[in-house]
Amino acid sequence: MLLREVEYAKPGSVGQALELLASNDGARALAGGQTLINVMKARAASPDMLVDLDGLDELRGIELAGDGTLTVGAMTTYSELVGSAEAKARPILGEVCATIADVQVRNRGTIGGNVCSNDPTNHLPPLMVAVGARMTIAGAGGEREVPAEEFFLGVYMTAVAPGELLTRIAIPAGKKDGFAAVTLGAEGTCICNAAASVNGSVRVALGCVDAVPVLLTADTPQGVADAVRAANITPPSDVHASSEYRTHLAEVLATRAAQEAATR
Amino acid sequence: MNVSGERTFDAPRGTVWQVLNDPEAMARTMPGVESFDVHDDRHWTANVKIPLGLGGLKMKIDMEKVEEREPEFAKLAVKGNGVGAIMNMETSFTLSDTDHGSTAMAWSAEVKILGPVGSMGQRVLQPIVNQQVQHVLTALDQQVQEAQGSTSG
Amino acid sequence: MDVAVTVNGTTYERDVEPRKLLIHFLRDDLDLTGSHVGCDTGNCGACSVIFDGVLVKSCMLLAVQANGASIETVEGLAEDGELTPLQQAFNEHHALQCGYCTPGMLMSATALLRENQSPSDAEIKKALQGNICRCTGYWNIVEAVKSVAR
Amino acid sequence: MTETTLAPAPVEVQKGWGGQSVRRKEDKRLLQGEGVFVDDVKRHGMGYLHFVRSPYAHAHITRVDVSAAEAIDGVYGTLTGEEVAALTEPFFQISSAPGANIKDYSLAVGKVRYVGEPVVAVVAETRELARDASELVEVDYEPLPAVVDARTAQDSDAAVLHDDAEGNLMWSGLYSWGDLDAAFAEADRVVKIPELHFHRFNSTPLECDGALVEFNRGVGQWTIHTNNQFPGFAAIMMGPAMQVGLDKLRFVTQDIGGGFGNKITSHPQLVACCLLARKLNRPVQWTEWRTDFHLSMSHGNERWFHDTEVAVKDDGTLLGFRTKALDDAGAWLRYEPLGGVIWAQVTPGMYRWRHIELDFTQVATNKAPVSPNRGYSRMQHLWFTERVIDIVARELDLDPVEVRKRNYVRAEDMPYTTPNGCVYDSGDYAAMLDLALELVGYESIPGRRAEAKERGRMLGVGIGSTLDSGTNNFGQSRLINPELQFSGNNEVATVKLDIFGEIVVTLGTTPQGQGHETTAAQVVADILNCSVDDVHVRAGHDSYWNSHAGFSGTYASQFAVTGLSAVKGATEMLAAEIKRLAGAVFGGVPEEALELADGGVRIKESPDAFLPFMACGAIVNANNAGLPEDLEVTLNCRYVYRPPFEVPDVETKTGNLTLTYATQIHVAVVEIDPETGAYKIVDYAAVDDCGKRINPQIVEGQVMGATAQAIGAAIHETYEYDEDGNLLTPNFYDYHVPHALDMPPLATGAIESPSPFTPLGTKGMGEGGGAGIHAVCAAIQDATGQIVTDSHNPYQRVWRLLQEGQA
Repeated sequence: MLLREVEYAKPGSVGQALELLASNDGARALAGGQTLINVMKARAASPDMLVDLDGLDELRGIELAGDGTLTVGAMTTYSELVGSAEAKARPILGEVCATIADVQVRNRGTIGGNVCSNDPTNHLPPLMVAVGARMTIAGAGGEREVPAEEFFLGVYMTAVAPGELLTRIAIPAGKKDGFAAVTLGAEGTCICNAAASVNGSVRVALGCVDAVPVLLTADTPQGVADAVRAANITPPSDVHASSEYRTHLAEVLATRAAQEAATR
Repeated sequence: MNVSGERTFDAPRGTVWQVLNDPEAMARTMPGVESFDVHDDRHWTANVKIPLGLGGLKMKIDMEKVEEREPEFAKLAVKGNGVGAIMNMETSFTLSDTDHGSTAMAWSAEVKILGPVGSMGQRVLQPIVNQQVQHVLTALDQQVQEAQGSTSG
Repeated sequence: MDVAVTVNGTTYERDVEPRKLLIHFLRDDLDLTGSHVGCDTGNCGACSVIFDGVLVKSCMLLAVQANGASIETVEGLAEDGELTPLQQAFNEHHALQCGYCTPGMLMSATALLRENQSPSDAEIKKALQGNICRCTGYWNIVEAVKSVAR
Repeated sequence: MTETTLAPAPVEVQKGWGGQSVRRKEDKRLLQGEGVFVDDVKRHGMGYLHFVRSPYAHAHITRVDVSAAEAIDGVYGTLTGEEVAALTEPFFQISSAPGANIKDYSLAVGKVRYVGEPVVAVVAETRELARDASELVEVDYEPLPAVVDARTAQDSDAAVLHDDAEGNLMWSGLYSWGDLDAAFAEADRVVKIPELHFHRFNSTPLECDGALVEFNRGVGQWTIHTNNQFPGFAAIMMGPAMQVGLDKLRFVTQDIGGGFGNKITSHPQLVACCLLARKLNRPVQWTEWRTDFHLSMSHGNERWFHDTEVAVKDDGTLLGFRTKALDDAGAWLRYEPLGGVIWAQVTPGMYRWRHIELDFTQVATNKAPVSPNRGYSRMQHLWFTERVIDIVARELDLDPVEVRKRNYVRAEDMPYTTPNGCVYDSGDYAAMLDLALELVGYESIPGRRAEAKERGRMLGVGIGSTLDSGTNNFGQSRLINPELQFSGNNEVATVKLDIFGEIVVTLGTTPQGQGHETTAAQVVADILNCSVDDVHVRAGHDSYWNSHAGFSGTYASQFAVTGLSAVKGATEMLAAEIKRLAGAVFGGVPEEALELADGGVRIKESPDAFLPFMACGAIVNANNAGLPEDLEVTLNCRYVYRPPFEVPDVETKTGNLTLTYATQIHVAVVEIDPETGAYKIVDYAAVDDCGKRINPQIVEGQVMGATAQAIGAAIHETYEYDEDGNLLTPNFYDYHVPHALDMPPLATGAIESPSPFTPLGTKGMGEGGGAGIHAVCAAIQDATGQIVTDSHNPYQRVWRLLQEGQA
């Protein structure tokens, strides 16, 4: 509660939003606010200005292209993804989003906010990496596309530079995906998670074990456990899990996610 | 929490030592430095805004060189004060020559973060600290290269 | 900043600081103290309101974001003191004890029943996941919601 | 989802309100957002208080500078520890030495002793501004090493929190009853348990603490609108500290958003509010936010049990035990060291062993102060006795059900006097266990175990029991400190017939969801032979009603005994007065010839001679000319209920420490995923016996709530500190409380063993959650085959248990 003083701006277009962000290095984009506002309550971060992206229709919406590619606007809420007929083209998206937090948060929280905050316990960073999503970033110099595995740079840090915005995420066609997590209570915060996608070989992205999702590949689901061991991860310890326990969970969950992916 | 590591610099020990003990050079290695004051050769103060995606964390950082054995060992006591966060760090490094002319630095730091940020962010502190450390080391490498260039050229 | 917000059919125009959370605006500026604050991390749901038809936690929105919005709070449920069937069911099934989480619980259940008039136990529990109750253990709350489902 | 052996929704009842699930009178306002909780109270010109809190677990305060904060527009003023030390006395200490010597003030003075401790208070025009200004308060600290593990708190090299106590030992006492040597000599086996740990958590009421304090300069009196649940205790702490008479402290509460004991010890914050209301000459409002609450308010007692030895026969007969209890009090003794004796209300648990020795030690650590939490101190001890049962059963390879039944206090033993002189009033534990087992389909367990195994899961079943001892004999405080002049207990109710015949009931209690307005009305309606709808029970508590006594409040499972007995007493006084009045009005008709009916009083033989309550009220209050001089009738009856207690014997530490013993037996069935250690409760039964139930639905509600809190504590809820004394679970993000999806299917059951010692046959209840914590531990032990030694078993710990099992 009780935020620090902050300016508020509600741009009418992505262009205006980019200008606001570029002209003030203390400005931060406000998406659904389901993470940022809480961090501001703790005064652990206090932007000088919030640029509210709510209502920018250019950033909303879910489109399914002929080749099966899904394009999801950054400001699309989890609830919209869960309810979307188009999104069923890649079923894992709706399935995972339906387990993020709770109804209220899903009604406000956005896919863009989830990946841009890149809290290591978030669901979507590993999922985006596993399914090979491509992120479109807009800036003064126009747009650029970054593959998900290069998008996440650190805790709360992504390829979206100051003065830039994530505008949409493209997810290629595919169905053989899996997601597994051990959470704090039923469908709660992830203690450790893993997303997998099978497309010939197996792509697995581990969450909660490092500042960014850890991408692994294996020829078969059976090979995933070895791949995790080979990766020599050294996850952080916290009150919910020691590094040792997380290392173990990563192996188990990666295997489960891969098996789920292979069997659909 | 304790973080430590080894790093090799492609420069003679003297150069590395000089960079590590030049406040101005050190300032350029620290993340988000907004101002930097040298009080004397043992005491420096920096105002930094550590860049975190959700907004920078402002801190006033006081550094004291508490121990020094030129040209191989130094220990710094670092106290950071920010709203909602207090950082106490003791860090030291040991330099040694490698057989092929470069310099090896063994470093370690004991970092403590107190206050709401320490409690709220405990899940992510370790990765964040690692991030910042990497930032410092890379910047340090640059400083050493520059110093190397200026001395050799 | 000037905001105009419609709450339970009444439009209020106020000048608010951008940093003010919607829940503080409702409780402190508009004196609508039915919605409560039970945490500071967006977990408890005691502040849940229906915002332009969508269930949200009013502690994770700024008051300025509500400019032009239409908000429903617990005060708007009963009409001239006549409890809604859901409110009556909470009473019949002893679905409240201290009553602090109840306003948020009622808003979440109301939102659920608008979308889904015959939810299963599982659907009810999932719909209430964002509302913490420390008194009842939720069993009676689920029973109450189920009793008004068709 | 929940089957229940109780009658569900109530039907329209005309007569015999007691025993019926009458719908709650409180609900209508609460369901419409019309309750009045403390943060809803506003006053003109009030200032908002924000506490500057310590970031250090242990440090000297070397400098405090509030000038920058006070310089801001809209900041009304500040309060520092130095001012507090000058304006108030340290709080009275319950403890004998060394704990008696510590100096506790409402703000840190000279030193901070836990992260989150209030250091300075800032009051400003808005909530946000008060927090802004608090960031400008400059405090310099000189950090000291922190003491976070009670087990090393007394080491010679451990830092000392309180120099006045010359060490971290706060209180210790040896309790020994029976003949331990004989017991161990007679034993076939001695089972040894090196260490057991009961973890730190609390009930996290959804509403945190708060107050709005007004100071009336003219009469020098404070009005404290608050949600403190034990104003009587707050008053005796605050009065002497502030050096004012208790009548200068008017406490007012209405609706309270849960308490569970956690809202008993807010007196330090209330003193700060009082001092500032006087200093700034304006109402001062304080709202405690969730993180503040977790950091600083009323954690449950963390307790270790070391070197436990149990004397048993091969057939599982328990003879006795000896153990060392080490209690972690945190930084201050705010209600402690009462935890050092409260446990003794249930010394033998539910079992017949007669030889018991417990060496109790309480130490200070650099963590938040502990204070009462639902099941206060008994929960820790009962968890211990239940752990002993299951560990003994495992060591002797006996069925835990059989060991329990063999050793339970039997129905025919009731009333049963424990080795330390407590009297278990009534109950049939074996029958309760059978019912609980039946509710989870106990005979089907072997089959379900096999079926789970096929799915790669481990299934286990566990039993937990608690005695919810209610109505304290405060004389037990003398076992802590013989100097204390407290004993017995009391509660007040006032029932009056108003001028228009309205029946008005005023309680001394501070309900937080227990439905006092409803159950009190049920008792009144039965005596006055009217409808509960005709009974108006005032909401909340107000010192100015003069309807409270020294021990008034809502805590220690006592309303059904103390509160309702006071209501019964006052209502019977009123009924007698109504008859005396009517007798006189009817021209000398004797009371026996009269009866109360249909909202009035009438002559049994000639019902037409009828005097409605309205007339009674009007005659006495407004139309009393001509009434007989000797007619002593006020129709405003105040009754003080006093339970039949003696002062305990300080030498032998024996005596009846509590009046009633409600009983809970819970059974949990868990299923573990051995690969991850994650588990879920797949079946659960809770059986309760609290004697006569005035309102079965409200009783069942308490059972359910306590069960949910137990499940949360067993699996997720813990106040975990790092080695520097930082709290790692400071809010609901990391301190996970169960939500709807976490709840297992629940079957509740009840039997009624009326208490022979209470006017209504009732027993206090509501604190039986401890049973569930143990049921989960026992189920994990059953599933994994590994001995469970901790009350808190998150997935990680279960995974480690399984690792140890393989090693």
